[in-house]
Amino acid sequence: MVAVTDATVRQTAAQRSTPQKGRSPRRRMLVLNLVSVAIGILLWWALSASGLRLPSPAEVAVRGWELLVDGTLLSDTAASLTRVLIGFALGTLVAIPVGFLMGWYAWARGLIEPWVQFFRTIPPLAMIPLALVLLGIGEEPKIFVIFLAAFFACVISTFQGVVNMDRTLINAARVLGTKDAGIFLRVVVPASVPFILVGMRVGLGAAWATLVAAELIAAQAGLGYRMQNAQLYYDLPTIFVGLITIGILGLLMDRVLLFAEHKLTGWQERR
Amino acid sequence: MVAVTDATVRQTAAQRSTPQKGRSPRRRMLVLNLVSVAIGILLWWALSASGLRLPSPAEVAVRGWELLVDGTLLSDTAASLTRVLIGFALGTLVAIPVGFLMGWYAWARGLIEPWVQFFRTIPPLAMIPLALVLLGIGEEPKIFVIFLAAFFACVISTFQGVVNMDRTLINAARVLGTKDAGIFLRVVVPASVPFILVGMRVGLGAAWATLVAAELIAAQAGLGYRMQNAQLYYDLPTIFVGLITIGILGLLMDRVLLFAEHKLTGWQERR
Amino acid sequence: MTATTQLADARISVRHVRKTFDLKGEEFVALGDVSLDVADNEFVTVVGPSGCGKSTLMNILAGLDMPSSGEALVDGDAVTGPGPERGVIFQQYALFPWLTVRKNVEFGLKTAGLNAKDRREKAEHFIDMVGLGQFADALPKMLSGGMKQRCAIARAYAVNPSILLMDEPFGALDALTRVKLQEQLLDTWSRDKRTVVFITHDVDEAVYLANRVVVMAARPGRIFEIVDVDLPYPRTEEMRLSPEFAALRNRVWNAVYHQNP
Amino acid sequence: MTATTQLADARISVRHVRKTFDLKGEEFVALGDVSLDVADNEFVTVVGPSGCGKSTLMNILAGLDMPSSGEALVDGDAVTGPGPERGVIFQQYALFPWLTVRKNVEFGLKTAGLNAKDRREKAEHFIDMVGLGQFADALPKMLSGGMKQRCAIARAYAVNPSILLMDEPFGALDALTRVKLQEQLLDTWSRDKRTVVFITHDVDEAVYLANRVVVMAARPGRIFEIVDVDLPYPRTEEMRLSPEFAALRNRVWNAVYHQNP
Amino acid sequence: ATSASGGSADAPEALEHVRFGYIADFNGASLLAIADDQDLWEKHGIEVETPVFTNGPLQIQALGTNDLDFGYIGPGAMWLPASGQAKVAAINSLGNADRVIAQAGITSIEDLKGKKVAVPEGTSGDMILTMALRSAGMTIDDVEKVAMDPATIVAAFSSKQVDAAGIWYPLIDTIQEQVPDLEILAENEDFIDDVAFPSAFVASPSFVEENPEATTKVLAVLREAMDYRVENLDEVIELTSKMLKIDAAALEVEAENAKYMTAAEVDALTEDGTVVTWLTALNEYFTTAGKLTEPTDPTEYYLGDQFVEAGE
Ligand SMILES: Nc1ncnc2c1ncn2[C@@H]1O[C@H](COP(=O)(O)OP(=O)(O)OP(=O)(O)O)[C@@H](O)[C@H]1O
Ligand SMILES: Nc1ncnc2c1ncn2[C@@H]1O[C@H](COP(=O)(O)OP(=O)(O)OP(=O)(O)O)[C@@H](O)[C@H]1O
Ligand SMILES: [Mg+2]
Ligand SMILES: [Mg+2]
Repeated sequence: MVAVTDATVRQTAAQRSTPQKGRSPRRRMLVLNLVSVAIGILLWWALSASGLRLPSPAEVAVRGWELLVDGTLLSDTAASLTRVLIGFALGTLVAIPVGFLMGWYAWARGLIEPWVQFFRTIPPLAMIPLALVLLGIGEEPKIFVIFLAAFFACVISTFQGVVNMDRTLINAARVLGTKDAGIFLRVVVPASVPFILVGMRVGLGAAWATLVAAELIAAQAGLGYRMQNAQLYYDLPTIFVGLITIGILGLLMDRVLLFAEHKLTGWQERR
Repeated sequence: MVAVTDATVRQTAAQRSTPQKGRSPRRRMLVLNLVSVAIGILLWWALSASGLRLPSPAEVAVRGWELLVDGTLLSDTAASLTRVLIGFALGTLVAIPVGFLMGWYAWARGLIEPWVQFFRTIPPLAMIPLALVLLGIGEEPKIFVIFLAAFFACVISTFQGVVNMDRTLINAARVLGTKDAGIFLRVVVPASVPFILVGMRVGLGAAWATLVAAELIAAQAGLGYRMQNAQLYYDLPTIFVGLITIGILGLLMDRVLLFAEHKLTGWQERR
Repeated sequence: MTATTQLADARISVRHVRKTFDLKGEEFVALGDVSLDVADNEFVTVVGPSGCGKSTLMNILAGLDMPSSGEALVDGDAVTGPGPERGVIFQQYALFPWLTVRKNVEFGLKTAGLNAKDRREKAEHFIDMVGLGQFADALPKMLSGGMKQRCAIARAYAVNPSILLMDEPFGALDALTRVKLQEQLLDTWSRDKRTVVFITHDVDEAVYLANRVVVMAARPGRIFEIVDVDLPYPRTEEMRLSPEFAALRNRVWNAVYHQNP
Repeated sequence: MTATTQLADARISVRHVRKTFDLKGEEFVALGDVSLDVADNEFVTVVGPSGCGKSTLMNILAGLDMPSSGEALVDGDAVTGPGPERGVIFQQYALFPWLTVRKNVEFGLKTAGLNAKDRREKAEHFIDMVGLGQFADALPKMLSGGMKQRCAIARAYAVNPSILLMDEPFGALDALTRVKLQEQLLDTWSRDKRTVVFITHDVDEAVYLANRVVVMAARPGRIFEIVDVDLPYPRTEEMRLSPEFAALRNRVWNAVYHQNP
Repeated sequence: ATSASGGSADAPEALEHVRFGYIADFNGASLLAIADDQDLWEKHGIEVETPVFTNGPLQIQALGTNDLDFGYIGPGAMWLPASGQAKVAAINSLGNADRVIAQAGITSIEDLKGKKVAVPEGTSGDMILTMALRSAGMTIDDVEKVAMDPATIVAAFSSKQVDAAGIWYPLIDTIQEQVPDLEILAENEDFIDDVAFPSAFVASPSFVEENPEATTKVLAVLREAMDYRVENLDEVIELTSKMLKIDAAALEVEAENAKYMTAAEVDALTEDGTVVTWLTALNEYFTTAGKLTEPTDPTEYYLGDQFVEAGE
């Protein structure tokens, strides 16, 4: 334990003082990531070889290649990605001001909170009939279901971020003459960024995880739809291609968020 | 805006200096909550009366009463609550140390993060066959699916909490001779409580929301099972009874968490 | 013992202010019946033992906290919140950690509606004034304690408030920098006709700067004595060595020293 | 100009330490080739302009930051992390906000493995020593600035480290409290044979407490001059008024004052 | 979907817009694949939009909210039209794919007593299990019923977590790869006299009422495609496989396990009342199973006359 701690100290020191060495820990991280992924794939291979009814990585790769070549994978990915991106973006965009309202004004909290709490425990699967009744079978209900998932994850975080804010910073802004709107935009939002980003990251996961449910609603294409379809024939390789694609897309989007976080919270002293 | 700001100041002052008046804002909050719920129910009633294919509150109440009287509602609630509680408790219990490991040790982060990121984007629905093959058709796979949902929501938050920690507090503990284990338990955990609680609250929502998926796995009773069953027969009132029961249970559990938070983060200067 | 002065044309007046806190269930009296008037363009320094309620009093004047009873008036109106005419320097700096030194100093200017160019010019001026020119683009976490404090000073000065409420503003500064900033403060104060309430632990500083030194006592927090400083402005380094100065310093010293037996 | 002293039996030695930071892409030299030895049971005070690298040097001694080049040794071993023999008081207090004053002071004692009763007794002692008895169960947010600082002092004292690294520990205290704590510190220092490195902005304080006063200069952070204080211990209030004291104070003053033209 | 331009000689007037839902399996999609391939929609003056769904009830719901005009359901969802929520526009096929399967060693329905039997509720798998149990003088309460969705049953049966299941081809094929020695305890043909397992096209009641002509045109398309399917089954499998991007082999298994009729055959069955008998039998089943309380008379929701008419 001590050795590790010391290593951390040294690393911090090195990072701070010699920027050209800054890349080395990142490369080390990448190596660790790759090692971890390799171990995972090996484990999967072993499991599938050991008689568990799983398709082997090779089978999945072949199926993935087929789907890629005939264009299905690309069009599915495009369809799903569009839905997730729109739903997620809307969800967070709405969640941030709503979370702020809840954290800042007692009346807003009193009015909104019961409904936020209530609806976020409702499974997306159960929302489908309602979404269909209200929004038909186009893109809207699908995006709506994803929107809800992202919204609820993010609104709680933002709210908590606002509630946990350091009061002295708000006071500092107030004595500089700043009014509520300015305090929200210029103090509360930046100070809550770590919380908001937790919300966005969790919300992003939720958005992807909801995709399958969303694409139950008369989707013409999409990864969730493809997986569901494959389930009709128990086509496990296709299901795995879907899962892995979703996983990778989720991972990439998460990296983008992490990068944004790094840019946005560089001001923090952090490990 | 100014008026509200002033009101906040006054309230803060009043709360601080005269504890006996502290109950009044809480009662005000309760009133607001009730007003909000009443508005919601009215809206629902109006919607259902206006020809949208929704059951009216009265129909749902009647159905709820029937289910309550014949014992179904109670046994379903008991079954579901047990699953959610166990899954959620396990999920957070595991998430906190794992999140800490990821935030604290670069190697752990490198190894664990890809998998956390990957699996949390995978819809619980897709996990079911795997859960079943690995864990059979008893309670275990259901709890496992709920566990995963709670775990992934919570692990990201804890991780973020650790990463965002104020370094000076860690330094303070280190110069007092505290080693990694002590720093984790006595500094990182308390300092990350706001983040961990966000994770728990989001995780609780996720756990309930996953219930329907979990109870796809050969459930004999449970709110999710009942709703699924009702969906087959398009029995909207029963679905609504299920949704409302889940919503209320989720709300109650959330209140418990909020209360815990209040106790645990009273040290913070907060709004 | 409570010392009260009532001025007709007071810019700030504190009337029988009492402030209590809930300390683990018990009522803790942070301020017990404090009354004080500060005239326009007056420079008042406040000294007193740690925990005697100096910061509490300043928070009330700033409009960030409300008295439990009594009232604080600024220009005759009861204080209900912060106002742009009152600039505050907090004991804990309270810089916005996500903004650079420059952006921190520009913060209030932006609120005031200045355009980017004017903001930048003005910020530049005050950043140079506190000697942070080289660090204009640094984030607070990259600054030393004293540099943070100077950044907070520049931020408060930049909005040009007619009342300055300063809570140990030079506490983390070395002697040289401190003297420089004292001179600058006196300079602007006399030129721009400011009203200043200045909390400090340095008795020398308190006497050197003030028209009046308010000596507070603890348990309960109250005004123990008010020492008028009859030295003329501008004050000089020679004055610091004068016997009048020594006498005043001793008076304040004794007031602080001997209140707690 | 670099002043170097090499002691044979140094408890702390700093050898050609250089520390640079990345300041918006440019390399900023916070410490450029600093060397210093501190003997066992020596009391060294450090003064210097704001931002000259005093806290940076202390972080390196504490093992919380690593020099970019050169090394820091404690008892002959290179410092690679914090150690229980070194107690640190931070410039920003760094209290655990979720713990009461008592629990904060007990923190290090718990790590050291003391049982609840011993912890409580010891904590009680140091809390009383810094005058926070009434606030033992208060949370940090309920304390004034000076009270927080005193709590941090009690916490560091409680673990009884043989080396004390103190960064402006009395900066937020009023004159009276400050003098009391100075006396207590000198007292334990001479009785328990501690080694102390003490950063301050108060030249009086620096001279009054120290065996040697290290005067640092900025840009780059370096040791400008080391002033030996040949006054005997115990130091008394009379000594403060002696001409020797005045001469030393002036020497330190001039070193700080005239380094930056 | 077919493009709106290039209307055929039969339909010089504006094309009727129809939204036709389907499920992406052979039974659900083959007629649409044919219609598309043969340009039948345009020929009959219809511009069609074909959203795909994953189950029947969701389509019925979409019919109800006016987001869909036609849809496709399996026999398990036939109680929905019977409860007045949709019209049955045409019979598509007779399912013959359902089986009650059991792990090796369980050789009769009677052996199922007290055993774990997996079943996707509200599907034809559920139906065949109920019929099988009834034929052995048992009820669902005599076994330990575990409700699961179809894909989960594959996993559960393959990993021997359950003793038996009411399920269908091609899923049984997948199971058989893992459990080659599984027993088949019952199949659709066993109950041919009592009940049939028809899949059907359903229509929104309001659409049928307001657009009788369009309805007739759609039925005409279906009729033509039905005839084509019977004659060119292999080719249709290829067409469907291309449309659904599903392996032709799997579709073939499905096609083998269903009975497809020409329009004329359906006409005959309609006119002699057989179709209504099937639907009545299903209603009885749903009533005893507790899904229906007051079933509507099939003549009220089966548009047999219009179907026959469309061929004239
Ligand atoms: N939120 C609070 N809850 C309880 N007590 C408080 C609170 N805030 C301040 N106090 C108490 O009020 C008293 C006055 O505090 P204040 O900060 O005004 O002191 P101060 O004169 O500024 O001291 P210092 O010179 O140390 O900064 C202190 O004893 C403090 O413990
Ligand atoms: N993380 C950092 N990034 C960039 N520069 C830094 C960082 N930390 C410290 N510095 C710089 O190093 C210099 C020395 O800082 P340090 O805190 O040691 O000063 P100090 O002597 O303690 O000053 P003070 O008396 O004001 O506390 C300062 O100019 C500061 O800006
Ligand atoms: Mg104070
Ligand atoms: Mg410092």
